[in-house]
Amino acid sequence: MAAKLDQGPPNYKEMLPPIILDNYGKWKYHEIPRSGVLKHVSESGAALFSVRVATPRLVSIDFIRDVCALADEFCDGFLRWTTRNNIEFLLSDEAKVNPLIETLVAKGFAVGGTGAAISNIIHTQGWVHCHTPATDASGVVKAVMDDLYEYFESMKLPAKLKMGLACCLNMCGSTHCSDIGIVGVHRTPPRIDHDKIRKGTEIPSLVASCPTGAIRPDPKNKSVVVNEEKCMYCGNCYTMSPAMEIYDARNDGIAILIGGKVSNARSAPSFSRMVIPFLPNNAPRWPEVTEAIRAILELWIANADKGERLGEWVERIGWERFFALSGLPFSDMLIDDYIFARETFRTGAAFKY
Amino acid sequence: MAAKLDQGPPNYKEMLPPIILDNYGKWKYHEIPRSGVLKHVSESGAALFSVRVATPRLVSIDFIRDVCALADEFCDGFLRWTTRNNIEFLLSDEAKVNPLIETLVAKGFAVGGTGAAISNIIHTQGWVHCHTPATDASGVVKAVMDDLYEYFESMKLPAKLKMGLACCLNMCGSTHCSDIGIVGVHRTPPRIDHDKIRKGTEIPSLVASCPTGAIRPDPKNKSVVVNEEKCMYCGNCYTMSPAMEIYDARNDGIAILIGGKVSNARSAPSFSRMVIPFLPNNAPRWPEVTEAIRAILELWIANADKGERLGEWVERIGWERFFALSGLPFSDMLIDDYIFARETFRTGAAFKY
Amino acid sequence: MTEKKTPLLDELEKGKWPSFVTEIKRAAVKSAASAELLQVLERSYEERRGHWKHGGIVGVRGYGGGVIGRYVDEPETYPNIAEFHTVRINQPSGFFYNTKTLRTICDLWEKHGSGLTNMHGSTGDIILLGCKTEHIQPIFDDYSEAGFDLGGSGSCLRTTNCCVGPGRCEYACYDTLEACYNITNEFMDELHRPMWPYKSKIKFSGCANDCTGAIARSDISVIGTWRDTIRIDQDAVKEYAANKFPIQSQVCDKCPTGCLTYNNETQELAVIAEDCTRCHHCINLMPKAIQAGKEKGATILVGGKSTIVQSAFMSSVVIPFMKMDVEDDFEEFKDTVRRIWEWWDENGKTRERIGETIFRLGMGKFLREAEIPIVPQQVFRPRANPYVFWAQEDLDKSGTALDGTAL
Amino acid sequence: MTEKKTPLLDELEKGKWPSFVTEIKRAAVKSAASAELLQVLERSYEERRGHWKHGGIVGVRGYGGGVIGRYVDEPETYPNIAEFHTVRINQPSGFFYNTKTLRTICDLWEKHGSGLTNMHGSTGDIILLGCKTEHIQPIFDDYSEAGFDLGGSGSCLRTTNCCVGPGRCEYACYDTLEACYNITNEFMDELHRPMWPYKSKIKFSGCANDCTGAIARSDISVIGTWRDTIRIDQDAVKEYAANKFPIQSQVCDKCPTGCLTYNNETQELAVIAEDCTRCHHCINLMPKAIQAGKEKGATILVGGKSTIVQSAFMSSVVIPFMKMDVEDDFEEFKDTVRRIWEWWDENGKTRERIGETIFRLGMGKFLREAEIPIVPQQVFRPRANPYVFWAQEDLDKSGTALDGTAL
Ligand code: SRM
Ligand code: SRM
Ligand code: SRM
Ligand code: SRM
Ligand code: SF4
Ligand code: SF4
Ligand code: SF4
Ligand code: SF4
Ligand code: SF4
Ligand code: SF4
Ligand code: SF4
Ligand code: SF4
Repeated sequence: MAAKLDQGPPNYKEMLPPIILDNYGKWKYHEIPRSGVLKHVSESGAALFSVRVATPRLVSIDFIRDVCALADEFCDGFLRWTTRNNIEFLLSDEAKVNPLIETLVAKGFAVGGTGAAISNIIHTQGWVHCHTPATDASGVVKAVMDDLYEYFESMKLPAKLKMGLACCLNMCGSTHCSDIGIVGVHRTPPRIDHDKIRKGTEIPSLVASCPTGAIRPDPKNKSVVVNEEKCMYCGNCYTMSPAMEIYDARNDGIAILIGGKVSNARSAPSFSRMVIPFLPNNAPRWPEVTEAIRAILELWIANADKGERLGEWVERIGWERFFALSGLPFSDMLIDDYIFARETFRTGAAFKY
Repeated sequence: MAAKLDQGPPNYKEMLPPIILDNYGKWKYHEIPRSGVLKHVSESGAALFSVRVATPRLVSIDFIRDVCALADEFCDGFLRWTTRNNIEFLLSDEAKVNPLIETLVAKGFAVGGTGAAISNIIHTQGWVHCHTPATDASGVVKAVMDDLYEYFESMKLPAKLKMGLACCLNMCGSTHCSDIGIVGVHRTPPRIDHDKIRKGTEIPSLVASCPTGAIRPDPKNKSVVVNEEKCMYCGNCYTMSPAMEIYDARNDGIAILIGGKVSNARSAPSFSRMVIPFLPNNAPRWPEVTEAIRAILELWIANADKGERLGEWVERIGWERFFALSGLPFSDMLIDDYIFARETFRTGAAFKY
Repeated sequence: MTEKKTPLLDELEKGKWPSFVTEIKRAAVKSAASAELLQVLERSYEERRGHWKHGGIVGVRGYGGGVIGRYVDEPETYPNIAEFHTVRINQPSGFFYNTKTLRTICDLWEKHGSGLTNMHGSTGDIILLGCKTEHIQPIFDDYSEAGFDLGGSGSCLRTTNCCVGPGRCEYACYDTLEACYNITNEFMDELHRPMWPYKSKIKFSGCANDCTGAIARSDISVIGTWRDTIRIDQDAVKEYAANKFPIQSQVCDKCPTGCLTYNNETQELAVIAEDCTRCHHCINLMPKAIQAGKEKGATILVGGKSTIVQSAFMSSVVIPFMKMDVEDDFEEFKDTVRRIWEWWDENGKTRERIGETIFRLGMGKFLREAEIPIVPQQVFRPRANPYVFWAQEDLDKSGTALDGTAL
Repeated sequence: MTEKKTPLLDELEKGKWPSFVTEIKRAAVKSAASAELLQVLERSYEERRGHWKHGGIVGVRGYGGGVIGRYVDEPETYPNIAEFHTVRINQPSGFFYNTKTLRTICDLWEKHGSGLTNMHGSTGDIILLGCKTEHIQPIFDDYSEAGFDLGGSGSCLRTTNCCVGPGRCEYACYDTLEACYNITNEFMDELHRPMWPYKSKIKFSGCANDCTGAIARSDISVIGTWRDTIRIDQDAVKEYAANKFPIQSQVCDKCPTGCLTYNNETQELAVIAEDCTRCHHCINLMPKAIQAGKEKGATILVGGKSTIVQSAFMSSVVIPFMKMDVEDDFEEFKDTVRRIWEWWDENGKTRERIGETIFRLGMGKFLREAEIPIVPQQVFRPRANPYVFWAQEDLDKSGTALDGTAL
């Protein structure tokens, strides 16, 4: 049978459990009775319990079927995913909450991620499926979350900690406004395959793709040249053309950005800022990355006020102070030199040491 | 006799009164016993009194001679100018302070400008001497300061108020970081005199001078063309070449920017921001300008905390609130569209009405 | 296929966090493609590089997107993943599912592909990870029959996304689930047939907490808000006080405008209405005592995107307050978005996101031409430079001096 | 010359503020040029436009600048101001004068020019406003003999400027007057003979109050500061308290870092040294009780300028703390500034101020190449984009994969 065009996504209403249909838009308040559990109470007095469970995001159909079995058993067959790739089991019967959690724990599921915790890391394809990665995605996430597991299953942080990982500068993982962003970076210029260019690359688009104007057409050669002085290795040319291969195992790795947020609570949304320009791709467990992140996290835990997001804390004490406290080396690589750089320069004579 | 080259400015040491030579670098604290008078006390206990007097900056040699006569009489011949074009009579004898002030007042001098006051307005040449002005300088200053005179001779403002005036976008008057900046603006594109261009203009420099790239060479015509869509009437091309006449009496006028500061006290130095894009050049007394400034000033006085500079107040309440309170119309002209515009866009969902 | 060793990947089965390696292994039991994926991934771990090539154009009849073509770089060694495309299935609003639907998804995917998924992709889709070119159309046909449709890829409206909203959250200021569903259906053509300079994303968050990350991740960010004043239930405040909740230090001291004051004696909260920026902080901390005002709607922000080309942009306010009413079928929103896209479509360069187009041509020009009222809420602060493009039509264009002589 | 009417200008003799019109009239009594200036200015007031033409190159032997050429646009009507150039005379440090010197200035100006001056120009010079071309050299000769020199104009070091500093201010953290004098003398060639891409200005402020506006108005801004901790005189604090000075609300509550705390009981102030940014606020409010630390010097900031071409820039920190010692003849400063100018001279485009060159080529490159140590104090915050120009020399340039095969 031919597909129906433009029928759109399934109607969410069919996916809602009765308690939600009954109390839709009538939720009054919520509580977090324990880590991983949200209790939402309706004006009607009805209470919905959501039990949050981590997933590796990259899951097999058997995983989904396992989860369905649990949802059938405890949730009348209703569940949802969160915007951060966790599963939330939706229970209208409080009595089933603890049994569900016990079952989950017994089966090795990770319950948590609510309140002042680290939730799942938003991430991307990496070596599993993408053509431009400078690092893997799922592997780094696994290594980092194994290390920080205690902060997923408890709620003892100063505030929520939102992490993102992107395996290249396209930043599909939305690391640009995360409390901690992990970004795969290339560090050497693209290698031009002139034959490939001649075969199928639209040269004007390729030239236009370069943020710094490093690519010039080379009409004589029917190809392009790269001004290596101007290249900052973003890989955007490779996205435009397979003739601009940029991976380089000895030099690819990871940069760490911190202090972004998107909520409007208290302070305006803000970008993450680079604090570690490069860490090596030490697969399979990226020890340098997990250590660096833990160190930043522990500094924040030790110093922040209650309720203060990582970036809010750093902005309060000043970035120069953050570098002093963290002992992280500061270098010209961390000083912006792109088009909005000016606004990052310290146009004032007041600062800390 | 031929001039000595490179002898440099006269040595300031020859200009210092004995009390300063004796207490150089040993000042301990100061007081402002009354408006217009500073009392600086040295570690040695010696006290220096400075009496601050307004000048129109554009002064005749007879004015300077009058001032010299007073300095001889009351100050043993020593005085200075401030960085804001006021004169400071330097007295080591407290007993002479009041007599000096009485004499000054009798002769019509304006004493004041200290502490939480409006001091002189930093300003420029205007129609008196420059070739690019969009308004006069001294005349506008005179009109504004006449109107705000009470705030020069008293110290009743929430904080210091620093004003600057520039008669064109070159901004010689440093209006870009003033509490209130008054800037002459042209509003129509330059009129190209092709003959003049052919006669003596270096076309590449002229092309390069345009901030928005509105000027293109026109080799056929041995001249240039202006893309009027791109021109924002800055007059920089006229500075480069007299062939690009831009004055236009029916359309030239004044823009008001507010909220800048340069001191590092409390908050970082900041740029002034445009709040009134245009007011007419109603010479000789610019009533629209004086009224607009007074209205802003009075709003600040009525609403600011003690010690709060104009810009600090606006930043605290929010610019959207300032527009609501002031009733000033907000329009697209006030929204930045130049190269650092992005940082002015409200990237957040929290604001006032 | 003989069982190959994956010693590096095996390391990633250790530890408490759920393991994607385990998942690939589970899929590998049933799928030769997944088994090869495991091999090629182990090689990536050894060599520290990816092994995937650019996608050629693959897709389904009648659509211009929805599938990401992908090929392994050594098809001879890995014939089962020589083609290994992903299919983007448009998820239901709020990622709500019943197990029946989920099982259907699994069964169809078991039939056609690797058995591996991303729940969900970073934009929001159900990602079916890895299939052959020849399966794409059948996959679409089968999923379509089961009530699903493809998501976006290419220079089109991308799959929209929303927070859980009124489905489970007391903070929702408009019906994010319905808005997302309704509006997605309205723009089916824009979603399925790339026609613009570049991609465009919409994300719907029910309140200023922005649980979809809309402001950072979508060209059009719809963030719930209210126009009037927060409502305070003083009895509930007293309860918080009774429970020793630190109202002063945690709530009032952190209110960014200082407009919320707590009277320790009466145990009451007071707000200076016109100073509140609706940042949502106090509501977050005291959801039982403080709630949004009654006049609800959304702030519309435009321009968010990540790094490429002009570096990351956040969305910025274009319409401070818009009603988002199911009753009106979200007409105002749809009209506005059409004008916005139209302007971008006319003015944007290839691969230029709307935020970049606005930055290049000027926010003022954009607002004027898209017929959006200009208000101070659109900026943090006015321009610092005096480089104003004066509207020439407002000026005296007589070209004469004051005495009437020609200039 | 017959007395002409100036009804518009006369309006500007009313009011309490001193009148420049009165001053021009006073000069007009003795100078035909000033009388004509009055006429042409009255006309400008009628016509609302200026009447001055671009200056051709006018100057003195041996120098490339110091004079601004100016011509009236109707030389036939105004023959006495057909040429009406201004001469910039380098003022003494801190604008200090004795009356003898001032009278000399006046007498020479009476002899050669319009009798009108600006005390002072916005950069700092004594501006002799209006003279003929033929008088320029004699003016210079005479002023030179009297101990004066010309200031700067054109693409050179402009006349430097400083605040009153240790001459009268308790806040001065280094000797601004001597620094300005000494350093100006060091750079005579740079000041008098334009040789750079564009102008460059230095302003010296003795403390963070920046009473010369250096940060906004000079390419190189030297702002006094200290490296250690503010010093608090608790007895003096108690006196402020006794006088009911609102220490808590005016001083502590407005300390930007909250590092200054007041103990109402002991009436003592305490500071958390490492949190103080040396903003100077508390010292300003309680000069009798709080003073700077002992280890004094200056912060060097670079890049300030006004609007043209890339819009206004403020200076930004390049060296957080530098000793500014008379004993060392300000050697470190001079060396640094030489390196900075050299870099700009090599890299700057025509009419590009150093701030713009740094912005165009990158702060990192500038600091590296000018051999300035890189420290976090130079930025408010690190970069948000990941567009790093990695130093290629630090990398593995073998061009091989991990197994040694060529890439
Ligand atoms: C389930 C989910 C929405 C969904 O549709 O899936 C959700 C649900 C809730 N969010 Fe959220 N947020 C969810 C993603 C987000 C995101 C987006 C993201 O994670 O990428 C943000 C913005 C992140 C940022 O600012 O960088 C987000 C910022 C917040 C905040 C603001 C926190 C702050 O102070 O800055 C609150 C308020 C709070 O925590 O009190 C909030 C509050 C809540 C509440 C309490 C709302 C409610 O009353 O139901 C929910 C439980 C929070 C909890 O876990 O403690 N939610 N929340 C998302 C869960 C993701 C996960 O699995 O961890
Ligand atoms: C005389 C002068 C320096 C000179 O070398 O000529 C000077 C002298 C003093 N300044 Fe200043 N400032 C002078 C121009 C400035 C400028 C530059 C300007 O006006 O363009 C600024 C920066 C302006 C800005 O921030 O936009 C300036 C920002 C300050 C501040 C910081 C105010 C603030 O809170 O932001 C102080 C501290 C204070 O007032 O307590 C200060 C303090 C002082 C003190 C109290 C310093 C002292 O202990 O002697 C002096 C008397 C101030 C008064 O008049 O109340 N001075 N002061 C300048 C007088 C100009 C005039 O005639 O009005
Ligand atoms: C699958 C997914 C990552 C994931 O693992 O979840 C993804 C994968 C790719 N993204 Fe993305 N992007 C994905 C969400 C995002 C997001 C996040 C979001 O939508 O919230 C962003 C940042 C937000 C934004 O739109 O800016 C994002 C920003 C990019 C960019 C940079 C766009 C920019 O303007 O800066 C590119 C580059 C491009 O379009 O050429 C890109 C390109 C790509 C391509 C198509 C690579 C390419 O050029 O061919 C990747 C295909 C990978 C593969 O083979 O599967 N992807 N991409 C996400 C889509 C899944 C889904 O449909 O649900
Ligand atoms: C006389 C003076 C104004 C005044 O009335 O005080 C002045 C007058 C002129 N300035 Fe200025 N500038 C004067 C201080 C400034 C300042 C203030 C300062 O130095 O603190 C600035 C802003 C700071 C800066 O340097 O950016 C300033 C920024 C400009 C600019 C824009 C430079 C820029 O990079 O943005 C120009 C345009 C140019 O250089 O072509 C300019 C150009 C001019 C010219 C030479 C116009 C021209 O292009 O021919 C003016 C000559 C007027 C005349 O006929 O007398 N003038 N000019 C000031 C010099 C007096 C002195 O030597 O003491
Ligand atoms: S971040 Fe880069 S490498 Fe990773 S999935 Fe997106 S486009 Fe691919
Ligand atoms: S990697 Fe980026 S900067 Fe380098 S040439 Fe390619 S597009 Fe340009
Ligand atoms: S601001 Fe413009 S018009 Fe005024 S003196 Fe400076 S250059 Fe001339
Ligand atoms: S006035 Fe300014 S914007 Fe217009 S053409 Fe001249 S230089 Fe360019
Ligand atoms: S954005 Fe607001 S309404 Fe939506 S889930 Fe988050 S807190 Fe609830
Ligand atoms: S919403 Fe934000 S601004 Fe408004 S009262 Fe609450 S905390 Fe304050
Ligand atoms: S800058 Fe500082 S040292 Fe110089 S006069 Fe101003 S307050 Fe005094
Ligand atoms: S100098 Fe500024 S930061 Fe330091 S204690 Fe005083 S007010 Fe606070």
